[in-house]
Amino acid sequence: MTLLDVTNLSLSIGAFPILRDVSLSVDPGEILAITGESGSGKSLTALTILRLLPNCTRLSGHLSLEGQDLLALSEEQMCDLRGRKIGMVFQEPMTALNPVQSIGDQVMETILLHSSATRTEAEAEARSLLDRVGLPAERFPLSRYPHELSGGQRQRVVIAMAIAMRPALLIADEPTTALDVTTQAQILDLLRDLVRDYGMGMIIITHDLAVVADMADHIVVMRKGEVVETGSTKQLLATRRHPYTQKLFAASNHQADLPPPVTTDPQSVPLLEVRNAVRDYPLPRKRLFAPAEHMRAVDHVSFALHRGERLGLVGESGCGKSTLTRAILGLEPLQGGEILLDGSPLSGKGLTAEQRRKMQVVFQDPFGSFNPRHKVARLITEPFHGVSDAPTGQDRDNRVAEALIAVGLNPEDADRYIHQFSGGQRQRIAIARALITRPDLILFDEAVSALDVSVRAQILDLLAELCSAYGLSYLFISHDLHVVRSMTDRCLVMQKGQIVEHGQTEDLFSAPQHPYTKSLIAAAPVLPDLATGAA
Amino acid sequence: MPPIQLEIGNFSAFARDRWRPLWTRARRPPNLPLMGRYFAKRLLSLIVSLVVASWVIFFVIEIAPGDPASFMLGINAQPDTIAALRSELGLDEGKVTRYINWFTGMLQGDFGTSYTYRTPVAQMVADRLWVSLPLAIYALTLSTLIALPAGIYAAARRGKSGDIAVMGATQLGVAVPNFWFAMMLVLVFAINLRWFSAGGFVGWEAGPLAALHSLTLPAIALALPQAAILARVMRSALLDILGEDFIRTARAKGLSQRQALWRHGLRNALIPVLTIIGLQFSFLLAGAIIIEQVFYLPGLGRLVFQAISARDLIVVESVVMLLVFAVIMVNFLVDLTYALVDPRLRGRG
Amino acid sequence: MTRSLFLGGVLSALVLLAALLSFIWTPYDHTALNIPAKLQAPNAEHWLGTDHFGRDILSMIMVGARTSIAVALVAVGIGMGLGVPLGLAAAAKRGSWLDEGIMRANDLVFAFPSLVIAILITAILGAGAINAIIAIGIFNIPVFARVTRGAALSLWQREFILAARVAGKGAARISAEHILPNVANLLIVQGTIQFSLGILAEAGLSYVGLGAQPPVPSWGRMLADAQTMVSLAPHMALVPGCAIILTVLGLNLMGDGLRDWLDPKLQGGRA
Amino acid sequence: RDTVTVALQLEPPHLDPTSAAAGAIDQVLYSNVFEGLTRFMGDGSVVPGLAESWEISEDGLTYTFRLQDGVTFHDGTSMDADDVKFSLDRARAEDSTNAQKALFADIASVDVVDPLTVQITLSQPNGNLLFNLAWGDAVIVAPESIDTIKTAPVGTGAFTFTNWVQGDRIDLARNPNYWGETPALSAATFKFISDPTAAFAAMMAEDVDAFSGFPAPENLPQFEADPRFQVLVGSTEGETILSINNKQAPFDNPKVRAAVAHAIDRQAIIDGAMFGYGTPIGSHFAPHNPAYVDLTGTSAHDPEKARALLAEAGLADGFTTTLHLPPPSYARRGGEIIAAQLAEVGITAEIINVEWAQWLETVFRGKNFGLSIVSHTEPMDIGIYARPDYYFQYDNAAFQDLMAELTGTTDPDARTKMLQQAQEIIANDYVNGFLFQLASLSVAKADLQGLWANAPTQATDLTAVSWAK
Ligand SMILES: Nc1ncnc2c1ncn2[C@@H]1O[C@H](COP(=O)(O)OP(=O)(O)OP(=O)(O)O)[C@@H](O)[C@H]1O
Ligand SMILES: Nc1ncnc2c1ncn2[C@@H]1O[C@H](COP(=O)(O)OP(=O)(O)OP(=O)(O)O)[C@@H](O)[C@H]1O
Ligand SMILES: [Mg+2]
Ligand SMILES: [Mg+2]
Repeated sequence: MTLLDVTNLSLSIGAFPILRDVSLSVDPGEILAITGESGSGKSLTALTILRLLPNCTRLSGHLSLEGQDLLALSEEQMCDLRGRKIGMVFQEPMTALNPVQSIGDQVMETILLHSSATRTEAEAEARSLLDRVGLPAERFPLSRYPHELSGGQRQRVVIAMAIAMRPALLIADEPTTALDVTTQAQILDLLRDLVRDYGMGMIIITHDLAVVADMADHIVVMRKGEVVETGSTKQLLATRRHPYTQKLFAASNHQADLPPPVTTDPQSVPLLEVRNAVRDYPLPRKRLFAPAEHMRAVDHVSFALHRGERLGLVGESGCGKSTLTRAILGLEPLQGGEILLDGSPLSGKGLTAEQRRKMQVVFQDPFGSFNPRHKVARLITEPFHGVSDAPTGQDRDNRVAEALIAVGLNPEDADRYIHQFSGGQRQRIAIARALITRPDLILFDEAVSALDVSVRAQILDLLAELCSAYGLSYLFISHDLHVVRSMTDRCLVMQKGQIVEHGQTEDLFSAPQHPYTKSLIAAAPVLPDLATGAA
Repeated sequence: MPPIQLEIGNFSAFARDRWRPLWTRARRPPNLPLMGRYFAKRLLSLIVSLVVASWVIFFVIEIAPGDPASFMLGINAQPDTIAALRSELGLDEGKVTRYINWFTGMLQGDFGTSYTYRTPVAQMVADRLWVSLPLAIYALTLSTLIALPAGIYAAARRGKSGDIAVMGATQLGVAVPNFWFAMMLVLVFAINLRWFSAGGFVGWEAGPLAALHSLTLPAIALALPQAAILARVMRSALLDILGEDFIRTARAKGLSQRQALWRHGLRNALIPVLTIIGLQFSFLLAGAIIIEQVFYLPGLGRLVFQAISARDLIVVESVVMLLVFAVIMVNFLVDLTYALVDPRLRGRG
Repeated sequence: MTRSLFLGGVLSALVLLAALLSFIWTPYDHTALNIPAKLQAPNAEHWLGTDHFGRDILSMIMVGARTSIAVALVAVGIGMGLGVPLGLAAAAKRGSWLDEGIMRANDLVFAFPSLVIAILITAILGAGAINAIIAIGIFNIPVFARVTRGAALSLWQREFILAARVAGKGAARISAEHILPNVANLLIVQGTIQFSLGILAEAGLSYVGLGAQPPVPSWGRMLADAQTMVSLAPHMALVPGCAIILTVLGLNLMGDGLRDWLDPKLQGGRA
Repeated sequence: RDTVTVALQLEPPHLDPTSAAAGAIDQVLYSNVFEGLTRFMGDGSVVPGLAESWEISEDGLTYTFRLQDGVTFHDGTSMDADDVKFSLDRARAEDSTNAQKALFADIASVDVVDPLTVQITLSQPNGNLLFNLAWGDAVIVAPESIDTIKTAPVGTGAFTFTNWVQGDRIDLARNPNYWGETPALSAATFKFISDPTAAFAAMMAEDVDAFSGFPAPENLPQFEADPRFQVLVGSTEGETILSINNKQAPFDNPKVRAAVAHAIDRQAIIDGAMFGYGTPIGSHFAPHNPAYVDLTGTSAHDPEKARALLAEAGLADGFTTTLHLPPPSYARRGGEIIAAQLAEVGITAEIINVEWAQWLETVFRGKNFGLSIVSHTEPMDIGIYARPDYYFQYDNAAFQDLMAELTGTTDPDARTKMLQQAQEIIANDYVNGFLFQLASLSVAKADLQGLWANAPTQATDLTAVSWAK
């Protein structure tokens, strides 16, 4: 008997249809992956199963768990079911736990709620659950509070809560998106083991096709609230009947068509040179008169970037990538070392106008990097500030149009506001802003991390085109190994503020030397080679 | 997009989150300063604040035109009489000397002697506190007892008629000037119905019940507008919390909406509520001036008011200083209670 | 919640209209005493009755609206004029001594009992509308400084500020060009709220005789005049009381409505 | 019932009637706790107090007082001539803080003849001495109690002080050892209610039995109509005047002062500000005094004439001045009406509301004002017009001579004549705008009897108060 059966489920919120005729089923012990672009209705499908929906929703179709019709249950009956029969793990471990309750209490709550266990029994049970998810008693007593744990550890607590009653069905909505690659691998392993141990059915929601391929028995691909394709993993990966599925996989595996690197003379003056850069952040004093302590975010980093070169920088979240970017941009002072642009050092007082013209940046967040109150023309000409020979009048308009055309937008778009653009278009505008001064060097700090796979593919293509057209040099910062691999010629690996390895990108990925690089590459889920089935 | 009323607010939080860069999401570090240092710093700034406040108070109040001696002696007094009184009161000394005397005196618990009443200010203030403090506490209790349930009720029934009714009432409560409300209370309950006396304070020696009875109308007049504010804060704090991810987690565990609100929402919502309660307490202590006037209560507020018109500057200075001290202390205590509520502030090391 | 915006807008507009109308027309001269006609209940000639000097209450309410609006508006102006730059400066120099100084000074002002200080100020400077404005305005400064700083701090974290810094713009320029327009909504909302509080404060000060001085009518003073006559001529207390309540209610509803309408949290990403 | 709760508007700052001007002290203590050699009665007459009788020497310079026998202070010590000498010497001493030191100005010495006889020698004859000694500022105090007199007054009166809850009330209890007639009340409480609304409410709610000096005349008709209450309307010594700064232009021109006087409609002010309570006056003199002459005609309401006078003074277009108003409602309300009346003849009076402390500073001492409204409540105070440095700065040598002569005159008829002459001089000079005699307004329970209706001095004499059976 199937564990969960969803047939022709439709959902609308207010007047907006959100889900249309969604059908899927999960068997005990089976892992079902739901994937699709952002906004395709993956999360709402999960919440519908839990019946945790807004009030003014309209729901139709059939939804049953172990043969029991979920849509016919009252709210009290649903409460009884949630946590006991269905467990749920959410995406955001940092906020999924109540900050003012100890982790023990929060895990125990599920047990106390659904069984007649006494407090002591529940405590013992919570303890063994935490042990099971890899939070041993010595280091993680029940009295710990969430803020004392890292993201991965919190996610383990959430999982412990979800499996406390050995639910028949476990739903995990993007359980690892917010985590580092290495942590992600551990959490996914844990989930897989739990499903096997307890014989649970699991729905894992993720937009990461590599994860899907790695974990799932069955796959459901969603798009705009509809299921476009479904099937067993092996079969679906092989055939990929629906064009959308094909597109999705193609985009995930996208290989931008990067022009061959310009050969540069290693003896020439590098465009950008970083020598022994050190950046310390003061930590709050422990006691009033204790000596000030420091957090070393960038630790004696040195590298050089030559004209025409495309350099990558990878590393886990928090390893100091953005800090380094900010230091290069002259936004933060260094505590040691120096940074040279075209052979001339950056002064401690920020960059000169000329240096600024030569170096531009594209940030991660397509939604936060523009002032919502200004029009596009004003936004992208901002880098002209302080440049002595900045074009004016008609000239300026031409430059704006030129930049917009270069990134594949219309010159008329100069008159629109930023909220009128999609995320991908915004990132194009951000690139246009970086191009407008015709810089020698562009820094991309996680410039595609926040984008959907398909949009990301477009942007990567755009960068490749720009490289052929303008011979761009850039520093490409990302945590995504796949992207870095496809976009750079040379690559640096950063760990805890230090560069632990560097070399030609291809060499580095195929034969990593440093253990950290190795673990990074090993942890990153990869799509199986799909060349055979590709249309 | 037309506004959609949501039962569990997490959807809008959700939708909002989408626009937040994925990679910054995970990094919301507590980054809270460690406890000991936190309070050492708070304590230091508390002391600095008090000293600065004492300068401001003294020198601002001293520039007020008007002379306590001539006020006391009236229009037929002769100049030499006034001079005699001024020297008797110590008013002929320099401002700085008087400041130093006043400030060092205060450190030893001596607030000086009232010019007009000729009794120790500390004694007078203590007497008045026996009215003002219970009144403030009474009003605060009333307002908390009314506001918290009302706020919780409204938050739990967000968007429904109960919520709209409570919020409408609080809008009205915020808009009513409390002195006007006091006038109406007297008119109805004291003059027409004669359930309460129109004012005055029977004193604690008349028994706690009688004393509370005589403070009831003023406490209500003070409490209702405050309750309206507090209820609004309670509601919006709860709604904010109800939009948090961990409420969704709790719901997924099988807690009902109500259970999630009580077990997980309330304690988290307490911080803004505590802040407001702290502010209101200090406000009630000092801000009852007009109400004390309407109900002719012998409280601190009226003492300052009379002292200002009599130019009994030392009383004004000391009471204002005391009030500032109270506000700063209350804020400090509220900060301490935060730590009780929120383990993130407790720290380990 | 466009409903509350609408209701609040209508109420506020009504008051504003009455105040503006009073410049060109009032039913009677609001200063004209007519002692034989004193304490009349609302009737056909005097729609809202007359006061203890036989003045027409409707006319006084209309002109009084002017006083209330002017006092509260200028007080909010003072608060914004000083508070917003302070808040912007504090946010721009986050963590510096300037920030620390501004915030501590704010706390200090907050710690003073506002009503007592207002009474003191008017005792020092003399009673009158101008001094009431100063007294109310001073306490508006930290409110705006705080709101501005809070909002500005989170804006300073946004990447578009980083982009402006990359372009070499200084803190002052960024504050004016990028921060201010983005906190404007919040300031408008806070402004409406402070405005309504200003009206209440003016009424309170006038009630104890420290606000606008005769012959300038003021709602608070009308209430003060009415207080001993509540039982004789209840309309004298009810009319200005309701005027205050409705105005404050209107402004608060408008502020709430505006807040929802301009919800800063929904800005930036949403069409 | 033999206890009573009387409400008063103002609370005494402290309890020493001999070292502050606050009438509130006398309101509570005069005649109840403290007594002087002579005393005022409710009708304004001066009768023997602690002095049983006295003799005045031919030349009017020596007064010999015979004291009541067997009088003791509340602390049990006996009251004798030494205490009288002590009290009077303390009041007139160099470093005295007595607010009415002028009362004792003519006393050259006070001598103890025997324990029950005191002799006061004057430096010049003073027909007012017995009257002066009746003031609250001239009461006899116990030397031993001086240090604590401000909080624990010890007197000889029919009531002893028992308790003071500052900001709220003062309690008195019957003095069992009183030398005179034992009062009917066993205890009395004075409650202080400054707010007029609260006063009305407290009375209506029967929180208090009587309110002496009821602050809101508009509420009196309601009390009159209510069978539970009685309203006592009497006269006070308070001449309410629109004081004019006689040295400030344009008021240094008598025509302008006359114009102001004619612009004022007294009846409108009495009706509008006092709700009809108050007697119009035309000079600075109390209507109940036998020497009173009605001079209201001199400054009758006549806006036409006022405008004409202004034109004569070269101010046809009017002028602007200030009107400083102290807190009492007669001033604040009266001020609004006067400002409106002055506006009718073209004078713009800018109203400045001030507190008493500020009034004393700017108006009284600084003489920095144009117009002001004050009730001069000191009894028989027409003499202030003889003081050129007094705040309204009236300087008329003829008047000053007349006053000097009056002080030396003891013959009643001659005194009356001179007083009438004095009234006419200041009325014809339009020194100030003379408005009305302040009424003494009290409300009491209907069956409370023996309260003073008039207020010849500020006092709430409880010795004769009792409840009707
Ligand atoms: N409370 C809500 N009110 C209105 N629309 C909503 C609400 N919550 C979600 N939606 C809309 O429903 C659609 C599906 O949302 P859902 O969260 O299920 O997407 P998703 O596939 O999980 O995307 P992501 O990968 O970004 O999490 C989206 O277009 C979203 O904007
Ligand atoms: N202003 C600051 N004060 C103190 N510490 C900081 C500050 N900014 C960053 N850090 C710390 O410095 C380290 C490096 O941060 P950085 O932002 O450079 O990381 P990152 O590699 O860019 O990470 P991500 O991939 O998440 O963007 C982190 O541990 C971070 O907590
Ligand atoms: Mg989702
Ligand atoms: Mg980064």
